[in-house]
Amino acid sequence: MTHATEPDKSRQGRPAGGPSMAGTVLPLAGLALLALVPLGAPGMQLLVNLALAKGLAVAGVSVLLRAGQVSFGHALYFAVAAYAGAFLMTALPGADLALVLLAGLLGAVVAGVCVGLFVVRYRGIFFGMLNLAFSMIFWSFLEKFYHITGGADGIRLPRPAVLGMDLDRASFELVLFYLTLTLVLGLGWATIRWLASPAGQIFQTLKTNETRLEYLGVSPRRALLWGYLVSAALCGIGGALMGVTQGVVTPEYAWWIRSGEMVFIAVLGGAGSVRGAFVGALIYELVRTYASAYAGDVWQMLLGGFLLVIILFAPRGVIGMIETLAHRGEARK
Amino acid sequence: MTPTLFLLALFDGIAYAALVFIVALGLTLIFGVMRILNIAHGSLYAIGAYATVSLSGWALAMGLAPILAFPLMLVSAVLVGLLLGGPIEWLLLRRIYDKPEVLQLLVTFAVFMILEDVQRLVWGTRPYFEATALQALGNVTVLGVTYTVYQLILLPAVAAALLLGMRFFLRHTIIGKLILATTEDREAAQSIGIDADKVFLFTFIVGAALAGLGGALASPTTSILPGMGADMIVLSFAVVATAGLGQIEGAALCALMIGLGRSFAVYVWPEAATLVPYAIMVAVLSVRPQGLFGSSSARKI
Amino acid sequence: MKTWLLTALCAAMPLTAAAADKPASLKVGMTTFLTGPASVFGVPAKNAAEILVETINAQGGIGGVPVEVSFIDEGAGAETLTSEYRRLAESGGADVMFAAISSGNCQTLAPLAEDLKVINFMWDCGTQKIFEEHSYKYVFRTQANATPEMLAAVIYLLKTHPDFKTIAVVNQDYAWGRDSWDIFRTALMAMKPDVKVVGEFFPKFGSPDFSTEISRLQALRPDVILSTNWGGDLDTFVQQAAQRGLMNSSTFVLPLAESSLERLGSSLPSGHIVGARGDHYFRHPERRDDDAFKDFMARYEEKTGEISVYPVFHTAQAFAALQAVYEKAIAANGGDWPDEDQVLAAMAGLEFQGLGRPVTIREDHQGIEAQLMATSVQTGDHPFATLENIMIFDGADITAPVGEVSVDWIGGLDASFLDQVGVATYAD
Amino acid sequence: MTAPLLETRNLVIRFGGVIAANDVSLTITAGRNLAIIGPNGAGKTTFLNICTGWIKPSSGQVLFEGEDVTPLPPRAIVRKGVARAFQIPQLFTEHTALENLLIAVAARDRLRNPFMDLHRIPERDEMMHLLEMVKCADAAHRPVVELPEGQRKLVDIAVALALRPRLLLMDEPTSGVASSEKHRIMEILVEALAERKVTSVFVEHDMGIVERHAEEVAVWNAGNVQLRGTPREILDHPDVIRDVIGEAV
Repeated sequence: MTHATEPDKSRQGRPAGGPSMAGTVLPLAGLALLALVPLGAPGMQLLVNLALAKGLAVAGVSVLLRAGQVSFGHALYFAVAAYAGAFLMTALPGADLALVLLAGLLGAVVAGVCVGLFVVRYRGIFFGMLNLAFSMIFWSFLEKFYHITGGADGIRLPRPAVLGMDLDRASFELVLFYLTLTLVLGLGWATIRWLASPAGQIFQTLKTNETRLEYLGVSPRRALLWGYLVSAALCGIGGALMGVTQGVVTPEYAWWIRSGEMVFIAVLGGAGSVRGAFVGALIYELVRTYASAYAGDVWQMLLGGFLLVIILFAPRGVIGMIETLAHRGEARK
Repeated sequence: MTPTLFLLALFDGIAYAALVFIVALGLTLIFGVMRILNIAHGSLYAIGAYATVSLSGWALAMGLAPILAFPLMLVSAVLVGLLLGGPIEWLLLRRIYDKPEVLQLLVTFAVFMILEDVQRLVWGTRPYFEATALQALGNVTVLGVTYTVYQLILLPAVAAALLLGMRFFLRHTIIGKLILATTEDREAAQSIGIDADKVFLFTFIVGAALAGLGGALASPTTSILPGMGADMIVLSFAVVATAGLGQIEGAALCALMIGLGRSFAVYVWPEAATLVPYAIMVAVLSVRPQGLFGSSSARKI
Repeated sequence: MKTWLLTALCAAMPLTAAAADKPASLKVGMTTFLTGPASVFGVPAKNAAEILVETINAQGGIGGVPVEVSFIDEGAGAETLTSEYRRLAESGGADVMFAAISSGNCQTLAPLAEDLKVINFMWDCGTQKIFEEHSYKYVFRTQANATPEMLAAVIYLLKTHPDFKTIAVVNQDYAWGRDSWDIFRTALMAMKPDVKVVGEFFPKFGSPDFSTEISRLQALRPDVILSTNWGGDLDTFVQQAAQRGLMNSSTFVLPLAESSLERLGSSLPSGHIVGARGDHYFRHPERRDDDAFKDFMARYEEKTGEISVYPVFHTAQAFAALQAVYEKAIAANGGDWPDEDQVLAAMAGLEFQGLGRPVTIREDHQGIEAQLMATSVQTGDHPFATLENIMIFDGADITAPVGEVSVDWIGGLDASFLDQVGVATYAD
Repeated sequence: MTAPLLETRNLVIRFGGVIAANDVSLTITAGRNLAIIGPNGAGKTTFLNICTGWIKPSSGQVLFEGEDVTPLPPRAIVRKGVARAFQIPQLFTEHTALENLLIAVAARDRLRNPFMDLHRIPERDEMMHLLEMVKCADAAHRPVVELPEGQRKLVDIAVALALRPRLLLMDEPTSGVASSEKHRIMEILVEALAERKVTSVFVEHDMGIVERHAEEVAVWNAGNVQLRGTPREILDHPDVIRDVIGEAV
């Protein structure tokens, strides 16, 4: 997998990173709009919450795309975190929401280290397929070891307490919504800053020239491992949030189609773009929910067609289109 | 693990491996030449099965002999190759060969999602079961266990024939050599005048037809229902990656390893049966990073 | 900052008002399998629901209010199911929910219904754990659970094949498959301790291919093979077993096979034990001469071209319960439309009759339903197997008493229990 | 007596039947720029690969400042003070020329702060100066993939220099640069190397460059160093004229 994404033109010639339209203003406006959803369109709250949780996981996959590596098994960390949360809740019924998310994150990072140490030795199709293999191994474990994992029906993730308070469903989901939004803002910003930082830039050189990186005194494998753990953590938090929002975790979380879906959404939103991950996830969930309501059970066909159009005509994804429009707007100003 | 159980696991493993190989063969061929892991291969497999069930159902309704189901399988395989394989390569993949590999992969994933819905729209969601071809061949009893001749003898025979046929085709026919050349080094092949576009189109059609044939041959042994493509294709990924890219013989050996591994697991530790193929893949790749038969291409500096 | 955020959010919570006046329509949200292998099971239930709603509305609806039913596909997976269920229950799209077919989905949706404070009839799922591990205010089961169904199967097996030695099981790998086997095995060991279990297989739900399991079973040669598979999985398993002659060497106990009789056609030979999860049979010996029964059977066959199967009977029971509870609540409310709490109150001790014998709801919200077991026979007057040597067991005798855990209660039984159960026997 | 900057002892490199290096012992002392000349395919680049640990010798040792570095991977040898510019420029094609240099600094200093923008590291101006020095200032903000071959070679050398090495190994530094520019660039390079006290070893085909800019010349032929001396001695040596220059003229 040599060059996986187009060079990110928005970084060109603007070293100081001033508040450009597409870079900062639009995303913040978008998040502010989403913050109004529970008041303006409560029906959409659950959908947006799920989309943003999935967006975090897609951001993780997008980070790997920045290094030219495509993982077809990142649903592994999504599922590990969700199940870690579920096991914690069965072990400590009154556990707090923060603890559940932490357990999920910890589970994902530990799994990330164990699998990461192995897969960072591979590149391209082998990297993609080995990740797939590990996620399928975990899926089989979840699906078949009924007495441990609850098998195909999964495990319930009862509502955790929030700061010691046992909230009823409605207020809990409101708190969860705004927590997800805060995490999206915080982690999104942190990921973008990390990608622009020296360590993040070194990670991205894996896409173009590992030999030169080796000759700069850096181990490409260790550089990939750092990026791999960042992506596993993001997927973990996404998975834990999804598990808590859904209230049930199933082996479906680790199925390979979900990993493929994440890569699908990453490219739809804009391969390698953190902002694109959330935009892609929102579009994906909206089409999935409302297409099936109006256009019968063909939401998969619609999304497949939409992605084909994106790949053939706008390879920098939806965020790429927004940025071109924004730049054109700025140029005219 | 008494000797009889050992033999039973062996027979089941071979029957299953034959099917996995036939599907993985098409995938390996396409990947070898075009460096694309065709995720839509799973849908082509499923549509091959659906097409066979419809064709043989229609033929039986017309009162034709059940033995006719076999040629119909070839017909549906060819149909899948031409009607689906051709347009996918010609209309879609041809326009993205210069694009990054992740986008090529995702085009096939998008096609997979589209075709999954096409199956649902055309054939509905209810399961089909059409086993006349299988019943036509009758049973054989080995060590007290009755097997269908279809699964125990026909499938492995077809798989072996395809392996030898493909080897002969690739090594001893002109088109075969062109495909091998393009697999080896596309730029070099083009520089000596090989029309890569034609080779790609031909390879994709053959690959798609093999997927269709896999589905057609599988249709009597299983009930045909939505999602069967996704289950089978993820196994073929394991076979292709374990074997090494574009390695026909490798795919055969790995399909056998994975088939036997899975069926022995059912006898020894049933819970781990679905786990075994991927554990084998990880084990093989940890020892040989480019796959069993893959060759590592050192980077020129 | 955290505490400020919390108080502000709670204040913004909208208050729900109880609607007491007569609504435009009584909306029912029903989950069933419209896709995947189980669709052969879920689609008949959908067709039955549509016929029943037509019939009810033709008689002026329930208490003068027409009934509307909307469906959610359980085949879309647990995630989509929960989001759709929640969307329907929250957006006022449903006053009463019928969920679900799969035991796994019931375990997921029951707590959700309690959370959403929406009345939920578990119209088909069988796992007994739901009411034994938790108590619910809004969730009821309008049919029996795995305990009477498996006990009836064991009793019928012991009455018809008293001296078999070995048994193997091939159940689907999810809640139903696992729970039903636990109960069956416990009952069998309690009443016939000398039986030996020679093989336990749990292929995945929706598995298209059982060839490896069948090879193993042929090597093991058990006298009896139990399978609580249903829908597409049962069809595939029986057809593949028949192809390889397994049906000739072992007696099959298929407690849910009544729903597959027509689809199995000639694949199901005579002499195998068939159950129907309740007293459901399109030629029900006690009800086949009843006019309402005959009318429904005719209309169902006319609409679908198929005979009625037990999911259809369970759907009829759910709608009968719906009609009975609202009419009871309206009567108790002086003719006015009842609010949710009044309907809940009316559920206590409710008695209603679908297409089988009457069903009563116990105080632990579990339905008491008679169980029909029989033996398959290829008589030739139908292109598929029909039933003979039919036994209908009284539901109350074979359901675990309120508050007892089924597996413990069954563990305490012994061979003498066989004669303590009320049973009606019919030739065919 | 301090150990030589780089020393190879009895190096043997065998690929299947081909002997790329046959018992090569070569020492490079600090401060004297050495040019390696020899016919094409004689194994000069392979020699650089061995010295930097990219491939392992069949037998023999490579020592850097007296320390045996034979088993080490390139990254460990680089950390000891060696840098390399390549025959085929090895750059991060999707980053700009300036970013390539900034990344080199980040790697050298192990910059870990996850929230500091790469463009804001203190050495930014120094790197701009380095680009100006190799006449690539205009390309500072253009992705390397868009630069012509010659400029890419120079940026490649600048990246190596950014590591502040003590020994710089270059593989045909001015190939691809317009011949009118070659000498001027070499002068700038040699001056910059001297100013930074960096010893350089460069494989070279252009005898004009060797003559004017190399302080010492080694002749690599048939897998071994046959001759070594000042440019004048080597370029007039009959064997060299026959085997090396004869080919070159």
